[in-house]
Amino acid sequence: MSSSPPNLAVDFAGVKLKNPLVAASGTFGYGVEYEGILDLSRLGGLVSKGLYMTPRDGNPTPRLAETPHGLLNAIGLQGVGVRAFARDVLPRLARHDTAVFVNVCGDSIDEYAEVAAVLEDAPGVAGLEINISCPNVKKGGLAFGNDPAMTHAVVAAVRKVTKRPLIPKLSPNVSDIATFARACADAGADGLSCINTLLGMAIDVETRRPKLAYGTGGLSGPAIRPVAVRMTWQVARAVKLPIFGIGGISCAADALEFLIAGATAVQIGTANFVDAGVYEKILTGLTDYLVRHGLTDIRQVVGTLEIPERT
Amino acid sequence: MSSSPPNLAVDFAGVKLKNPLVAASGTFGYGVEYEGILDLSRLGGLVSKGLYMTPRDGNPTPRLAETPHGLLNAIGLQGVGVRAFARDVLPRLARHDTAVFVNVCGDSIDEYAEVAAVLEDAPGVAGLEINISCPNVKKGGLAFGNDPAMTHAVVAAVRKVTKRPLIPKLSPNVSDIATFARACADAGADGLSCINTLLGMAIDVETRRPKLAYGTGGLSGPAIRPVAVRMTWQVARAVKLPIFGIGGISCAADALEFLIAGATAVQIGTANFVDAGVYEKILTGLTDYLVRHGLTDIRQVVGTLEIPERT
Amino acid sequence: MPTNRDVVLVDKQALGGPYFVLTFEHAEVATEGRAGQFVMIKAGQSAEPPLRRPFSILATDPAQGRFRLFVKAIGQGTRALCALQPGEPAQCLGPLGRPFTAPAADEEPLLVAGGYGIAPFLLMSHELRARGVTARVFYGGRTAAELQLREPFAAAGVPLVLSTDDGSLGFPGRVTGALEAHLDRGGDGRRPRLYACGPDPMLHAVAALAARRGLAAEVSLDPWMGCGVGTCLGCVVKIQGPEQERWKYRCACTEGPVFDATHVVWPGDATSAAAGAAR
Amino acid sequence: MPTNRDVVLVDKQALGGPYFVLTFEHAEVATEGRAGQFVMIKAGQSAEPPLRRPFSILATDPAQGRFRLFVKAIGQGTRALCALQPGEPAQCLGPLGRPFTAPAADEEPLLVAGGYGIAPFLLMSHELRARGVTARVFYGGRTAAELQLREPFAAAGVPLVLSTDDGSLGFPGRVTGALEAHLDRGGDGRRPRLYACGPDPMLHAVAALAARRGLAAEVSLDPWMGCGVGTCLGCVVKIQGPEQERWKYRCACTEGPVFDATHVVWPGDATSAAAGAAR
Ligand SMILES: Cc1cc2nc3c(=O)[nH]c(=O)nc-3n(C[C@H](O)[C@H](O)[C@H](O)COP(=O)(O)OP(=O)(O)OC[C@H]3O[C@@H](n4cnc5c(N)ncnc54)[C@H](O)[C@@H]3O)c2cc1C
Ligand SMILES: Cc1cc2nc3c(=O)[nH]c(=O)nc-3n(C[C@H](O)[C@H](O)[C@H](O)COP(=O)(O)OP(=O)(O)OC[C@H]3O[C@@H](n4cnc5c(N)ncnc54)[C@H](O)[C@@H]3O)c2cc1C
Ligand SMILES: Cc1cc2nc3c(=O)[nH]c(=O)nc-3n(C[C@H](O)[C@H](O)[C@H](O)COP(=O)(O)O)c2cc1C
Ligand SMILES: Cc1cc2nc3c(=O)[nH]c(=O)nc-3n(C[C@H](O)[C@H](O)[C@H](O)COP(=O)(O)O)c2cc1C
Ligand code: FES
Ligand code: FES
Repeated sequence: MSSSPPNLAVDFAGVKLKNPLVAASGTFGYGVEYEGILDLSRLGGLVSKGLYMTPRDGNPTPRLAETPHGLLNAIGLQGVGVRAFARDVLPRLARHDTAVFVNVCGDSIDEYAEVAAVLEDAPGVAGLEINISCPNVKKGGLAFGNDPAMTHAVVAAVRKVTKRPLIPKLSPNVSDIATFARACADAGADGLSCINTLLGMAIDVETRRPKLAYGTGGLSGPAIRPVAVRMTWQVARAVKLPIFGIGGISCAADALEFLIAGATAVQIGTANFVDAGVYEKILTGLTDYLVRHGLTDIRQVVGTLEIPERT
Repeated sequence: MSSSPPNLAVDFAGVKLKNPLVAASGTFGYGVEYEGILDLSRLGGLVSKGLYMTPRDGNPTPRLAETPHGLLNAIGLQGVGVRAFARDVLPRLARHDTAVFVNVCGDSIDEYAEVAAVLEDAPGVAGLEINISCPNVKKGGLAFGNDPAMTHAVVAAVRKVTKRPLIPKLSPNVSDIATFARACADAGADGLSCINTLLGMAIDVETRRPKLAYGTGGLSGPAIRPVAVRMTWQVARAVKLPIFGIGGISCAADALEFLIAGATAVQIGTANFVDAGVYEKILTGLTDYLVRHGLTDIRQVVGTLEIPERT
Repeated sequence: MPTNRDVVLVDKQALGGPYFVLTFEHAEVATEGRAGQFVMIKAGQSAEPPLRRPFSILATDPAQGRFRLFVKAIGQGTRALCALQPGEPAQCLGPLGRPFTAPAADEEPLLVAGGYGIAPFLLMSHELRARGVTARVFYGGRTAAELQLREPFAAAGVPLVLSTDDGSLGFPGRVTGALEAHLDRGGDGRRPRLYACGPDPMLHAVAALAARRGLAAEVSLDPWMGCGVGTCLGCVVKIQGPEQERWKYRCACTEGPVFDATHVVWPGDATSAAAGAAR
Repeated sequence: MPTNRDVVLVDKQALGGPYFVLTFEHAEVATEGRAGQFVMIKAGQSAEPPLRRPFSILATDPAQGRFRLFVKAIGQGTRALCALQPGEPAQCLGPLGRPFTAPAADEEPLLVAGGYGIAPFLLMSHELRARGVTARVFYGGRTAAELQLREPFAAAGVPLVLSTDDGSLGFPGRVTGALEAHLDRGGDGRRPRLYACGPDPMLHAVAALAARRGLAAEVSLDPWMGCGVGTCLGCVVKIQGPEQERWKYRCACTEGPVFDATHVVWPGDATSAAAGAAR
């Protein structure tokens, strides 16, 4: 038995991640907001918030509401636009040793491809996460992610303009997520992000108005973890692509559920808002787990779920 | 202003409920288990656990697992069968002044119709809830509820053999629940139950085995409430039928969310396991709410959500 | 009749390590609770964990309307309960389940406990004492630190045989070893009747021992419980009565937790008659 | 630099009703925190509510590495915080946000607070005192019971003008009424500069008053905050600077919570220049 610490590095669609912990889109800003609060080089990677061609205001407030162990959001993809991001943010992120993924949005198939094309020449981009699953914009978003043909069309269009690793982000608001995973694989995806938020609603009963300005929003946080783990497991059985498991992760055991279900790495979303120390805690926890189980490499746990067949 | 207490009675698909609180299927046994623990006559109604033609063992254990503010179950519809229920249980329930709904299951369209036919002559049945959405049985269940044509076929088949109020129970594991609501309405449903459990999974990371025997199960409890409220609101806008709002209700404010979203009444599931006093607490809370808001009738809150259109 | 109440913690004793004795006010449990029955309870303020937890009734005080639990804090639910301060509320439903069956006059009651499985046997000793019968209690654990509920037995003058796997206290070895030693010595001469409560493997061992020696035995099972009243169907165990062709899932909460040891189909066990039939 | 720490409650003072003063250990907040800045904090044990809550820094003690909060317990998060016992942990990130701007030498700083909006002005009084400037503090509430943070101002000799809507203490009426009375008397002769913290309608009234009288004013806004560091975008407010054609959503957590009163586009307000342009 060697006493060197176990390996946490993984390869995700050709991108080297020094550990399997990646900050999820929309919950980590453009990354630079956390400079000084935590050491970005400790992260396996980060995903930028969603970017369109042009800047956007997003939705009116209130945009957030708490639910039991969950968070509803309807930010509406407020953002600076992909050009400002490439010009102002990417160079700052380049100072940190972490993989930068960009979350690509569009109101049309053309816009997705345009955003991807802008990023094709930008230095310091590890891969593109294609957001076909945002429930908080009027057109686009969810519509693309809830129809397998549209999903295929968006992914194929982006595939044409980029050589970068292409990672569609799946919507959980569907009957059979495996169908969507296969549509993405067929269209040339290199990996999958699983999952985005569940469409939800909360009502202030005193005013009889929704707690979010437009009524519905995306549900995230520990509440959705059982759904996200189930979908990760279904997707892992449906396609051979590497998967980012996402949904309600806030400790090492949570992350391990997704890895065991078949994810190669995980993304951490809502927990970023609660505790900037979450990465260090999970890294310690993963290492402890591997040592305790006599394992030397995090990849030894990926997809190891033992599940009896129904009789 | 009169000082008489506000009215809590509602009419659900022709069934008079003395208040809008109904015990949900599978969480209240056959009702008789709670005799002596609470006064069944205080309930607006109750729904029996799911019944097939024959007795069933259900799934192996473990069948339950806790998740953050949620409960996963994979009971697998253990039960005595509809004939034993009609013979042994219905007469006992007749002693209580509450509306008894029966949750009808089937492995085939024919079995659904057969179970309904057995109940057609049984006294003391207020209505039939058609369970097309159980995620915990190998065939049937979810399959019927996740395909609009199958949904239509099951409901139409049961419609042929019963004059009783017919209330299909919708699955939340679909892209567009409104489509299913309309399919039920077209097939002759008198009301809808919204929602059954979300398909989920939890993993014991120490053993790398699922926490439920077969891996997946149905997620219930406060965690799913935002999804259930959203779906209730979508269904209420899609069809004119009365709706049972279901999902994570454990206090008066929770129940009010569903009523305001458009439900005529609500069902209480997981909360039955935690607190047999939940009905009294909610009844008091509803009365207080109406008085505080100067309302005289619970029906005045149904479907009153004020929601701004997106600009 | 099981009664659902918001109760109040009136006293808390830390026994060392994760072990606590908690006293609550609940008139029905205090007057109607029998050895082997349990309550479903959760700490009042916490919405988490989502469900209540089952605990055997340790002792009752009908005069004061109080009962006691012996709780080992091991997870979220037990820790929340043991973190309660006197005066703070909990939600409690009880008494629940089927109690142990009383021994006949010519039987020697031998109470066999592992870990927190000792809880029902304090109440049982008192019940037997009230009928003029003295029980002998076998109380085993891995190590002395796990045998925290010794004092009240001593105080009541109940014969207590201790055992530890590591030999740090009492008989060195399994509690069934201590029991067999007693049986081998011929017991007190009456026909032995076994009552067991503790972890599954221990109960299984007691059942096997009883079958081998042809002794009557009751075991209190410890499955995970969601509701305590027969509606969640989470607590089912495979039970096969003597006249049944095949096992059936029975609710441990309503048809147990106490079962005849020969009726239990032990997991992975093909040697007992019942298990053989069940496969 | 904002620093994330597991902190410990070292002292708790109940001031009456829902009001508490809590003292925590956190070196960076203690040494770097400025008036108007805030921390994001949650009681350590509770997983619920899901997010932290923002609180203005009430006072700092750089020598001991401690800071204080003045907390009104109104909901789940604040109640959990005020239920902490000394020695218990919390999670805290701070100091955060843009502080108030110091007044010029020829300006009279007038600090206008409603309810728990008083919190930043104790620290501010101390900061000004350290620079030889005495601030005048206007502290209003609906009733005397809402004005619980009087004693530390008195102890520090800071002039404190109280007001209550119901006239139960101090000036009868709105805090802006007390402020106007002072302004109408000519203040202390220097050019008045307003600083305000409290509920939105009060801030709006102060902004309107400042606009009417042509006074400089800063307001500390109180939107709901999810993260405190500019990433959740839950706290955005409509801000329109003098040279901007149109409002923009700005994060109150990083670009505020203190804003120039004339830059804030008040909800439903068409009278301010900014709001007019924004529609
Ligand atoms: C009839 C009865 C009487 C009991 N009497 C006592 C007593 O007197 N004193 C006492 O200390 N304890 C007693 N227990 C055990 C006690 O109920 C448990 O220790 C308690 O439920 C643990 O809860 P927790 O939240 O602290 O731990 P948890 O976090 O729930 O975990 C504790 C253990 O339970 C297991 N577990 C959790 N969820 C499940 C599930 N869904 N299915 C199967 N296993 C699961 C875990 O694997 C773990 O080993 C009794 C149990 C029963 C059934
Ligand atoms: C910069 C800043 C400084 C502050 N300083 C102090 C201080 O020094 N002392 C102090 O006592 N308080 C202070 N507050 C207010 C404090 O943060 C709140 O009172 C606290 O967050 C309430 O949390 P809670 O869980 O107790 O209440 P909650 O249960 O969260 O509810 C309290 C109120 O918040 C509203 N609310 C809840 N969720 C949302 C949402 N998603 N969007 C909009 N509104 C929502 C509710 O409607 C309710 O009115 C400050 C706030 C800010 C922004
Ligand atoms: C406030 C907020 C904003 C988000 N914005 C985006 C986004 O811009 N693009 C995207 O693909 N996902 C977005 N998400 C979804 C998260 O990346 C993640 O998929 C989801 O929150 C589930 O993970 P969690 O439970 O760990 O938060 C957002 C989530 C939250 C809470
Ligand atoms: C243990 C358990 C068993 C259930 N069994 C059934 C069933 O037999 N038939 C059915 O239609 N729904 C069944 N359900 C679903 C509930 O009726 C309800 O739709 C769901 O739990 C959501 O409500 P809740 O969050 O209030 O529990 C079951 C739920 C639980 C937790
Ligand atoms: S514990 Fe719920 S049925 Fe036994
Ligand atoms: S509080 Fe999250 S962006 Fe301001």
